[in-house]
Amino acid sequence: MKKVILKRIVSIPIILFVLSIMIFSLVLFLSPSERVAVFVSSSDAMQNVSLDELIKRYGLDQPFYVQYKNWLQGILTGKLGWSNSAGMPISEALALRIPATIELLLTGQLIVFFGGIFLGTIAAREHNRFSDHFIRISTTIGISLPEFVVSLFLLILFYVRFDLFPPGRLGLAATDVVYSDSFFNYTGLHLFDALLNNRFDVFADALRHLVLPSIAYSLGGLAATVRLMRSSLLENLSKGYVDTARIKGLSDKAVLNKHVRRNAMLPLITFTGMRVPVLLSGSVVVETIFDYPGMGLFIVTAAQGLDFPAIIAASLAVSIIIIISNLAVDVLYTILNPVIRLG
Amino acid sequence: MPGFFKQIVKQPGGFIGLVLVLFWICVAVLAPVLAPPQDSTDPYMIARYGFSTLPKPANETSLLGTTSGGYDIFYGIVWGSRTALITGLITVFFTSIIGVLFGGICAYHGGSIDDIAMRVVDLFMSIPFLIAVIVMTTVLGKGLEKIILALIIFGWHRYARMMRSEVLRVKKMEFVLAARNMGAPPMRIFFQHIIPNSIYPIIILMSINIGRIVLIAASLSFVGVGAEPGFADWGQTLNFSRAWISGIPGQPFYYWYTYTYASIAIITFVLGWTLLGDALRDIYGGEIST
Amino acid sequence: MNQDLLKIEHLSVSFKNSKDQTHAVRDLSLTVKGGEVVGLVGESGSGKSVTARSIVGLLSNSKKTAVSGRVLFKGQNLLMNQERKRLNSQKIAMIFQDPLNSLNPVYTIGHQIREVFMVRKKMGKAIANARAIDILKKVDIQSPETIARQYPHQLSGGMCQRVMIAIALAAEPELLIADEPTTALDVTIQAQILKLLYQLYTTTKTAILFITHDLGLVAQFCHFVAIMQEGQIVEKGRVSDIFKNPQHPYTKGLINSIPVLGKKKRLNPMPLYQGGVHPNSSCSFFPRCTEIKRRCEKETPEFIEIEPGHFVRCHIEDGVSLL
Amino acid sequence: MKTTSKIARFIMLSCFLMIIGASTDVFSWTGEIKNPDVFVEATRNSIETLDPHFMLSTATSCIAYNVFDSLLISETGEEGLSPGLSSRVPTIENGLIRIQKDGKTSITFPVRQGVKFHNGEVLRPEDIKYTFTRGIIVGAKSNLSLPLTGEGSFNQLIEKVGLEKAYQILDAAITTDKESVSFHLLKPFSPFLDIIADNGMAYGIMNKKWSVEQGAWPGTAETVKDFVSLTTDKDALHDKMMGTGAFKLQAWQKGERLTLTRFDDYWQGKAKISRVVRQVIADNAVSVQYLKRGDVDFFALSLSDLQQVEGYQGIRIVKNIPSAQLIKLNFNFAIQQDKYVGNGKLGNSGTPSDFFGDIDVRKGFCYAFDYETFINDVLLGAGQKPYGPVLIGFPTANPENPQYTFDLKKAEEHLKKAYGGSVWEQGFTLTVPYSAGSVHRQRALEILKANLKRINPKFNLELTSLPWAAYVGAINDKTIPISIFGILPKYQHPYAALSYHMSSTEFYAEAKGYTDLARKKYDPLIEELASSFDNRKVKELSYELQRLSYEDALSIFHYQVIGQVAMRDWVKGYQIKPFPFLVDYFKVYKQ
Repeated sequence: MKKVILKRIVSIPIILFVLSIMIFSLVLFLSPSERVAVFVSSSDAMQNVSLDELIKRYGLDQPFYVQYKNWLQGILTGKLGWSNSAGMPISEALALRIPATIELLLTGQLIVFFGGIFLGTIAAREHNRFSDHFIRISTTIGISLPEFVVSLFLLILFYVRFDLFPPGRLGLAATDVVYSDSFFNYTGLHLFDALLNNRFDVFADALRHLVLPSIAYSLGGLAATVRLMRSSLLENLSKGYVDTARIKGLSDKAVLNKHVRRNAMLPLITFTGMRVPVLLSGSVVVETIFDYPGMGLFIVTAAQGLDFPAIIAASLAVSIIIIISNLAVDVLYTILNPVIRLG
Repeated sequence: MPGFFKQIVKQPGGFIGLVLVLFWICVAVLAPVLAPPQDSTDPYMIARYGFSTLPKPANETSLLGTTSGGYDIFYGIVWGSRTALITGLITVFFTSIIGVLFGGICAYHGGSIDDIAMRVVDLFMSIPFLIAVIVMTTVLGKGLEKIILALIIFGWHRYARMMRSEVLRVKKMEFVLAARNMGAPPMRIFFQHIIPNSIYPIIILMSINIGRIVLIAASLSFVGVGAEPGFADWGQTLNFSRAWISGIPGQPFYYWYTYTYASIAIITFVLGWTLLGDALRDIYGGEIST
Repeated sequence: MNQDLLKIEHLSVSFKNSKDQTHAVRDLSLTVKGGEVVGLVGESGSGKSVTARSIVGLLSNSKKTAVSGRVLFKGQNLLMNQERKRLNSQKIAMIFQDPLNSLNPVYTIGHQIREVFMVRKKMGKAIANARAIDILKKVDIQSPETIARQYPHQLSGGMCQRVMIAIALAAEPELLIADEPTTALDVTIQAQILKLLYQLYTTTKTAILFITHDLGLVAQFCHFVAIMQEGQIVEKGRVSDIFKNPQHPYTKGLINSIPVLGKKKRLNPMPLYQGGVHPNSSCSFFPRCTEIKRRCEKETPEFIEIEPGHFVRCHIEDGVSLL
Repeated sequence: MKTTSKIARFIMLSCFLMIIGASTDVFSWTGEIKNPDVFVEATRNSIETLDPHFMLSTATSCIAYNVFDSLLISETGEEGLSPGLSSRVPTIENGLIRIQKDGKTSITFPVRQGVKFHNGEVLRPEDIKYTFTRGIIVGAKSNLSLPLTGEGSFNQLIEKVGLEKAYQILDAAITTDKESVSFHLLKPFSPFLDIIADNGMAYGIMNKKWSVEQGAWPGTAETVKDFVSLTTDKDALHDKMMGTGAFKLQAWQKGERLTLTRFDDYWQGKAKISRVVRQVIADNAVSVQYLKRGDVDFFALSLSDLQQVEGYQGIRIVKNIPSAQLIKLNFNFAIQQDKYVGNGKLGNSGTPSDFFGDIDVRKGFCYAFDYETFINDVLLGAGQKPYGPVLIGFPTANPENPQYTFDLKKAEEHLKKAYGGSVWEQGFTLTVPYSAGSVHRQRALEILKANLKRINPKFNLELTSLPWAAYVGAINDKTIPISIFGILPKYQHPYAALSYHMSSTEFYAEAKGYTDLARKKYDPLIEELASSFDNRKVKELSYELQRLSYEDALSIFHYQVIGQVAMRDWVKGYQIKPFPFLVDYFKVYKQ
């Protein structure tokens, strides 16, 4: 098992290197004056700047390999370069944005994972009866809803009408606390930082802001996890160890919770891991509607502005998140599944 | 084959799925009849009635009303079904072929080739799809064929991954070993024995993906890199209604027609293909996670 | 001590599916006395496993399975209500045919044995652990501490079956149902397991209902035997009586098809099983019977006691066979 | 069946709750003001930089408006300028403006005493000299380098005379003494006062000592070379601000929000609001929801959002705000490359690259544009048809200036004459791109296309959309046949609009390929306009230039932006400014 993990870790830099070349090669399609447009974010800005002068200043007309060499030197020495679409050093932008996306990713995945287990168990127990079909059909409809219509409706309903779950990442007061010096950002994930700084008001506020985006985020995955859990449960219920457990005198519920669920959950772990790339790319719509400053929004503004250093750095960061999460999921799977761990 | 359809219809979800899919196929086929195009050179451009920024409810000229910018909703929905089907079918066709061949052959061959193949799949898997499409369409410019190209380039790895796990399973089965020591050439074994036995989950993935591609196209339009403005695409029509979803003060559902029809179209289309895929999966019985 | 521990009266189990109904067990009656080893023999598909499972309530309680008759365990009818029955079935333990499949892959052996003590005897974890270790010693597993920490997939078939026996013993049952415990094991391990079972039987005096298709094992191990065919008991009695003068044609056919060391005679295997029952006579062996009598076509044979404790369901006394 | 009914009941209940909730305003909230002493403004565009000399877009320079002060103050609606950090407004009469015989002009500003910076230091003339010199050295292009140094930008000056000489010229152009600072221009330049009176947006005065401490240009000759054409990532003042304005910078979470706090001993008195938060929200629809809920106090609306908030309880709308932004369709006289002109010949597969060189083609297009439909249908009335290059509401704008109106017959008449009649027979096919997502650009071209088709079926205009970066790139590469860009004059003087639109050295002439026409016909008039301090003469010249712009049909002037803003009804003291989204936090308060 260790050998496989080692091989995967070794392959990460190669993948990232190839990825950066792939994206950087897109520069070839663009004339320097198209690339300079990043500095001109609005129509009136055209008036106060001469683009040719800027092209020379930022060296956009140099040959491709020179630009790539400069960029690569920057990356290797830790300087990710400057993002003009975000107006700050990329490393600073990533440090702000990655924790936000990870936080949303975690809550979204938790809903998908535990929601899937809960509904999947009900669907399996009420096998082929009304609530089994009801759960399956409703979650399938969940996937088919266009994401941004659903998000907007959630926002209008739960924020404008009932003021229960506001968009954004933190309320005004909480943001002041977080950015004040007394608050130490350990991880950048507000939920954990708030607990570590034992500021429960900030924790509650962050949680309140996370509810809507994570629901919208998890809609897509719920149907698949419910289905997977249901079929996995049914398959395990027909296995021999269930009879042994019942003979031992365990009640039906105990058999299900203690014995069967642990086995049935295993395929769910790999599946939730596989959803990370899908979720990361889906975050753009959710982040825009819920004004959540995550990676999705950052990369889209960079992409639309053809801010190449930012696009590459961000895509590499997202790819690293994906690779690490896949690795973590595989490791988690082997830990939880003794057959593979000691196979 | 009729037995095959009988099985699908027997499934509760399968029946609904089949009905929805057939409905949209008919609408797509009958598009020129249902909504005759204004200028026949480019039927995919939605019929325009005026340029007003305000959406107008149903009136005698446009059956379901017009979106902001004067695009006729009915025309957009009808021709949008054709766009959805074409994009879905082409994309799924190419992604499955590339995926099956690449994943299958490398897995069948095994050894270092399989490793390299997996690293390539890892590479493509680690690129978040929507962001990759945005960068591509921003650079290469807009248009449906560019979106399809991007969908193919960044979509085949899912099939490759699934095909690889299926081939690894089937490869070990006795009948393949038997065929091999009877002296059958590897390629013949691959196409005669391996593919027919591992193609089933791929078909399920294909049917679910046809539905899902419409959703991806919709979020592309939301981000502003979807098809040409005015092109008959459900995501596009939906995107026009973005500012009008919350209606006007006092009457939150004042512009309901701008988003209801397009949403229903998308939901039923995606639901149809997904339910069909699920029915196939229940028939097949295997536990496949898409 | 040996009053009736388990009395099965007219048990019949049938499964309905969309097209027709299959009768797995038809009007079966059997008694097991305390401290006695009763064998239940029959070809595969004769309904012996269904009988065992219905005793301990493992049949799926969906509407499609119809169970009638009574199963009295020390006077209590186990068929009344699944839940209640399982509680008092703590006196009954069961081991299965496929040991690897009947242990939970994600828990250690120790955990799965401890569970019996903790559930039934509400013991603390430490005490339960100690009891589990010495139970493992009882089923003569050499290094119980290491085995307790291991997982089922790390053990051999035989070892797993020993663990299953340990789990059964942990419940200190009065009746142990062994559903073909050795079939999936190879011969050498089979002998060890049987020796272990016999040894445990002699020390704890638990009654054993031994379900198998191997007459050799029955002869070597059981006191009393019942032979099942097509969901019905066709002959039951003491092992010695049955083997000395088998009455029912099916029993004779079975005994003749056992290969005996040293005997050169060719075996005459029984005709193939075609399935289905003769329309008017419900004797299930009719299609394959070599001693068909005139009455066989008209009446359903009833149990006749030909010698004390030896019953047979056949019209044997009519002498001349038609064929 | 226990669980199924439980689930079913729960779902029915929640759906029912949602529907009643959504359809009625039962839960909508009224009552107390949310965060009373903080003014929260929502905006779409995030701030590029806090260094005024790098601020390009007006949305960003609104921050500088409230943090810096300029020498002079210009109030919208009032004629003339009033003293700011300079205690008196220089005029020829009060002797502060002296013009020698050889044309050299010097303008002296007496410095207001006792004005404090945010860090408590007192304003000194050296700060003013440092601000303007640094502005020209690092700035990519500055309106002041031409009058002070004779070249369009400091780099051009360096190319001409070398670094030392260039710095000497610049250093000599601005001199200081104990209580005043003087600017020495090569020749009279009347717009100078208007340019620097921009209320701190681009020419706000910075603190020299503080800036040097932060690592900006130390103000010495030797160090100039490291700061010429500085890039934003090396700019020390990128995320710091030190001015004399009513508010000082508290924190800037880049891409998310910027917070300002009140500067208590501001020389014009203490502001009413204690804190300002400028929140970046990517999607307008979301900002509108924030506004409805009261978590945002102010938001500059786009057209489609207006419908959602007009009449909403607790929200006040201010409409028809004239904004200093004119949008026009610009003809490219010499289209480069063949990306959009097909085979370069008339007929149904191309257009000649100098198609718009022909005056009749331009006039035909001007008459073919339906101005009323665009303003009423597309802009829903939120726009005015301009008289010409000088914007409505700006001095010397000529209401009687001849204008093109929508007249298909006149358009047909001109297009028949174009290219000696061959345009009419063979027709043309021209592809015109617009920037993706820009509704007004797309609709304007669609209207032009539809009307040209009605005049002659052989006239086909193909439309395509380009991402913003590619659109700007195409303009810079001069490949775009018709671009839609505007004029945003930063100061009142007509020189701003007229030079930008018609001077041969400025953006449009070069980008649209009419530099020689401009050099021959317009430059002399623009020169004369710039150098005359006599308002009557300026007005006369401005009228003449506006007529010429009509006569040569350089562009289609299709609308001048009218903005609209929405704010909670507890927001008081909002004043109309040249741009709707420009808010003077000094005067705003919540009650």
